[in-house]
Amino acid sequence: MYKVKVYVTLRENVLDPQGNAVKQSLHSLSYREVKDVRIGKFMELTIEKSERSIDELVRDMCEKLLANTVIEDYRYEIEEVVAP
Amino acid sequence: MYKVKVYVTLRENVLDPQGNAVKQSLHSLSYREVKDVRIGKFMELTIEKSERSIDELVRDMCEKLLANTVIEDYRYEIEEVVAP
Amino acid sequence: MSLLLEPSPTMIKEEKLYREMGLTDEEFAMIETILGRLPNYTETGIFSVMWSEHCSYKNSKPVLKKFPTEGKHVLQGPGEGAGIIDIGDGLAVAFKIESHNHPSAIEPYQGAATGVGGIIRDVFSMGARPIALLNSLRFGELTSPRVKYLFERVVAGIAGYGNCVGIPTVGGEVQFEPAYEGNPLVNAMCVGLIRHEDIQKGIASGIGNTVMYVGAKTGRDGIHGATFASGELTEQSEEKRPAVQVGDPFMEKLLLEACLEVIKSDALVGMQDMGAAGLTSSSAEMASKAGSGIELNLDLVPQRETGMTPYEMMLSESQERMLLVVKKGREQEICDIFAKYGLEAIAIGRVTDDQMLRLYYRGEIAAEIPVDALAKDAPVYHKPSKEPAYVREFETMEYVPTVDNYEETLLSLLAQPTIASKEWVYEQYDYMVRTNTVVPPGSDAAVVRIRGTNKALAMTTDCNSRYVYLNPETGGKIAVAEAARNIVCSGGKPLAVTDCLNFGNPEKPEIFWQLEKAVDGMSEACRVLETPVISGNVSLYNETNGEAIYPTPIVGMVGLIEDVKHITTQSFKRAGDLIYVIGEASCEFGGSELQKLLTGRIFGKAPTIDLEVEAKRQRQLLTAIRAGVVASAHDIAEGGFAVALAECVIGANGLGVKVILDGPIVSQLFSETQSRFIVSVPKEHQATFEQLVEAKQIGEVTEHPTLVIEHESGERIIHLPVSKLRSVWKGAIPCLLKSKG
Amino acid sequence: MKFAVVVFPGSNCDVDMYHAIKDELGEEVEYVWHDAESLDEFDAILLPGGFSYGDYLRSGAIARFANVMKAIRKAAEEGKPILGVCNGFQILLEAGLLPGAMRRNHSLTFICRSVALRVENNETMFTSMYEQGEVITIPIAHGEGNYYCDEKTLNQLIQNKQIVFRYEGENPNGSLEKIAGIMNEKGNVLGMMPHPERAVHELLGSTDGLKLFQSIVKYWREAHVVTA
Ligand SMILES: Nc1ncnc2c1ncn2[C@@H]1O[C@H](COP(=O)(O)OP(=O)(O)O)[C@@H](O)[C@H]1O
Ligand SMILES: [Mg+2]
Repeated sequence: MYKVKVYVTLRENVLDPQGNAVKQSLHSLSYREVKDVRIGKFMELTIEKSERSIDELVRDMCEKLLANTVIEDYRYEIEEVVAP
Repeated sequence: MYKVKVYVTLRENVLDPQGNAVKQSLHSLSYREVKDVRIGKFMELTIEKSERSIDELVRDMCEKLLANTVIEDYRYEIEEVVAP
Repeated sequence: MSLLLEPSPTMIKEEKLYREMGLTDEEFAMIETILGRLPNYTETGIFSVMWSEHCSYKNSKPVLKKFPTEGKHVLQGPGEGAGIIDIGDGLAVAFKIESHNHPSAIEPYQGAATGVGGIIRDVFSMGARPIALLNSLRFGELTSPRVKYLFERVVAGIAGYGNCVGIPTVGGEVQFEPAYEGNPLVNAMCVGLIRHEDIQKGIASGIGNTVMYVGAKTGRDGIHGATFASGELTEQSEEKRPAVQVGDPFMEKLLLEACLEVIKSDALVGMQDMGAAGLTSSSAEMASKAGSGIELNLDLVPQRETGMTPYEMMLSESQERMLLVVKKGREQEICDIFAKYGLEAIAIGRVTDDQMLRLYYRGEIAAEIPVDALAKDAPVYHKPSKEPAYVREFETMEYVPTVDNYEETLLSLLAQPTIASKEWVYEQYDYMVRTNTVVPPGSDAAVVRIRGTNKALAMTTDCNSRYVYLNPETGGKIAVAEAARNIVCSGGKPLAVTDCLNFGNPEKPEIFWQLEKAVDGMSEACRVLETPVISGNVSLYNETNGEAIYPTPIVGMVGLIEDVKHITTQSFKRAGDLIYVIGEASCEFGGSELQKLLTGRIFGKAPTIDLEVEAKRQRQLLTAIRAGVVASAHDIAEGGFAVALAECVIGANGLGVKVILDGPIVSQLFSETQSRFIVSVPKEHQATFEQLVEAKQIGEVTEHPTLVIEHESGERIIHLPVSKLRSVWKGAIPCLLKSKG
Repeated sequence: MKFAVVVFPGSNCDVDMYHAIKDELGEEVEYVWHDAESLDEFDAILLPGGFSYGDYLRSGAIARFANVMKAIRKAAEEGKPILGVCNGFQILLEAGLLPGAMRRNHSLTFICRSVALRVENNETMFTSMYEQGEVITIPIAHGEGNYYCDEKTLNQLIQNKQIVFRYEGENPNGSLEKIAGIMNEKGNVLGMMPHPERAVHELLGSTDGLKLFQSIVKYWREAHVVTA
């Protein structure tokens, strides 16, 4: 069994209206120290072992579904765990 | 300067409609190995040093705005970086 | 990216770098002549976007001239953000349609969302309050995962943007056809309401006046979007692709409210949104229209990213930005209004008297170009035109379908995604916000009331591109006529047209011919039906790997309902009402749903149309509606009489219908002969109705929820429970989306 | 009686709410900007739908910090009727004036349609004009109306009759226990996803929302007759 963590972030040059709004709001809450906020997705997947290589599997899923590679980048971490 | 990463996830006992939908789509794409998907938020903040303790600051922001603690948990990582 | 890395003027010329930006050798030579020197990199970029088809209409201008654009109610014809038409009481309607096809093919959610954002800005930049949105969509067959993805994400993008800004999306159309597989169409239309005195133009007049920038900061997104939209999609498009623009509907909402407040201030001289080619087109066009010049200090332009060059700033297509010209000395008043909405208006330049666009960057002149060369005097081409061989061939074909089982055929037709209910789509749109939507999506035209008056507006978008493909001229006529039919069925008098001409590559003579002929047909219909064209948009180069889409001139139409009492919908209302059909069916199946269903393809002759007959029937029907003798009205379109009748009864709560037909059954049921309507009339109005309208009574609305069609001969043709019709019709699209494949 | 319609940046049903009160109910109503200090002059406060601050991050999350929220808290303590519809409900949840939270609709899409609602409690200042158990037709229009709270809270809601409206028939968004609207323990703060202000005129297809506003007026009149 694997626990996989996928981080999906907006590409650098892509506008992030959410991040902007949160930054504005933090400022008005007087957290003026905050210089930048970017908001992305964090996914936790539980995946069973199979013949397919887990690394390939996850990359495949990211490219096909989990990330929109036109505007997003992704990275992931794989951890093998003992099935509960 | 700090780079702070905040992970906001739905509490374990809260049903995650988005995670469910992604799991379904992964299955229909024949990634049958996927047993569970949970989707949360991943935020990257750039924060300037100030008199306030960075740890307190981030916790504060999470409690107040970044997470809704009625249904979400959060955790964060703080990394000090040299301003570019 | 530093300036130093930019190619020098001589390099641009010698290595023909301008070609990559879409300029031809001849065009580059023209630029050299205009400037009397070689253009630098920024200037080359500016010319290339302004001379792209998207901004200059260089290939379509001669064709667009054919449209009738005048009429006694027209307050503003084509040329501004949106056209405007008078509706009395000091009120007017502003509307326009625009395409966002290429961006939507690359990133469907954001492409569609920013398309909606752009058209909203076009309307409020005129000073009008946007009151409704519509959209016209085309995709490949709803079977491949890619098409499903595009369809789902485009709809989500339209919803995401329009709902957030708080403008109801009240109508539109969706069709599925293999011709759009690689090149979907996403056209968005916005309708706005304005008082005559608030009409605002995008002009930069008054020497010394201040040029101000408001809205989102400029980033590197969408650089060269206009040029990108003026080329075909190929496998390499992925790489050439500019950074995708992301919409920020919240920013748009703030801009919208603030700009509508600014309009009321006499400190404002002119306003235009930064659409395609952003800062470049807005500044050059505003100056060119006023016969003035504009000077901008690019260091003052709000920037989202660091180290942006003049080239990047001028060509950026970042969304949600507006350019204003403000009376000198009164900038603060404008700033104050924007500040209320948390927005900053920033002075970035001034109006000059020398008809030049002059850009300063870090104390130096970064570009200096005569504004007219960019706008008014951009090159215009008369492309060669040639009738495609297939058109001749189709004209000679006779196609007579045979049908074994009428009931099954009707059910199959109702399940065709092009005919099936679009509820899956419009339930994602907030079609009620602002509580003026009186007829929501699902009837012929949507109706939006005008608060404070008894009036309402009917609106629709239409185009059956199969007919246009078979015969562009006839298809063009039908597109306009169908839109008008939908307006009339809702109780409205058609006022005017906005159009979006979606075609293939105009450099191919066959494509150019389609464009010309379609516009000929549309123009004639607009003349006969007295609906001038007051705005529009052209989207050419809709091809994937050399294959063009069906020629698709979308018609957006708005009509005036004089009194909300006249509002009519397509659903039957009461058992016992008499059913009439206006118009006779003949055997016309070229391009029909039945043909597609039975043969899997489209060929033969398009249905014919006689515009005088069309106009007469529309007049009669509208007169009867206004006389209060019509309970429901529906036009007969795709799928023919049987489908239209089913639609009338599906929406009628618990009612049924029984009609008796004569003549050849297949034609009676499924032919797509034009200019026909199904009308229901309360018995007590029978005499008046028959006096006003030439129509044939064919049956009655019944209490039993079944659809019964019989033949004069006594033959029972169709006998189906309405619940069955409804479930097939409503379930088709969700079912296709869920099915694997 | 004087109503306030609170306008946040991004509110877009403010106009609907305003006209429902003014044109259909015939009562006094004013817009109040999100930075207002006081709501003392108003007898009832309406938080309209829309997308305050774009609903970025979470719906209602940013709006709850608006300056006017202090005045809204005060009004809540004073027992004035406060009605949050759609985004207004979401804001009340985020602000902690009502318990629970919203998730995305189980379909993950925005849903706009008319739905059937059952009046679960007609002994409130918002629903006294309805029959107990009456089924009414009111439109919904939201992407995040999937209500959630923990079991303890749910039990409290049930025990105290704080569940005011439930969806009747199909559950459109996956909401816990088909909850469509809840109120606070005191009974003066109501949050609901459906839009009563969109069902106030024949032309709009339903007038079932009108009684909700009429109930508020009735409550206020009675309270004033007593104190007068
Ligand atoms: N993309 C869309 N957005 C909103 N409404 C739509 C869309 N597509 C179709 N509709 C609505 O569905 C109904 C049926 O559409 P359609 O079959 O194209 O009607 P018609 O043939 O009368 O033009 C209309 O009310 C139309 O406005
Ligand atoms: Mg129609």
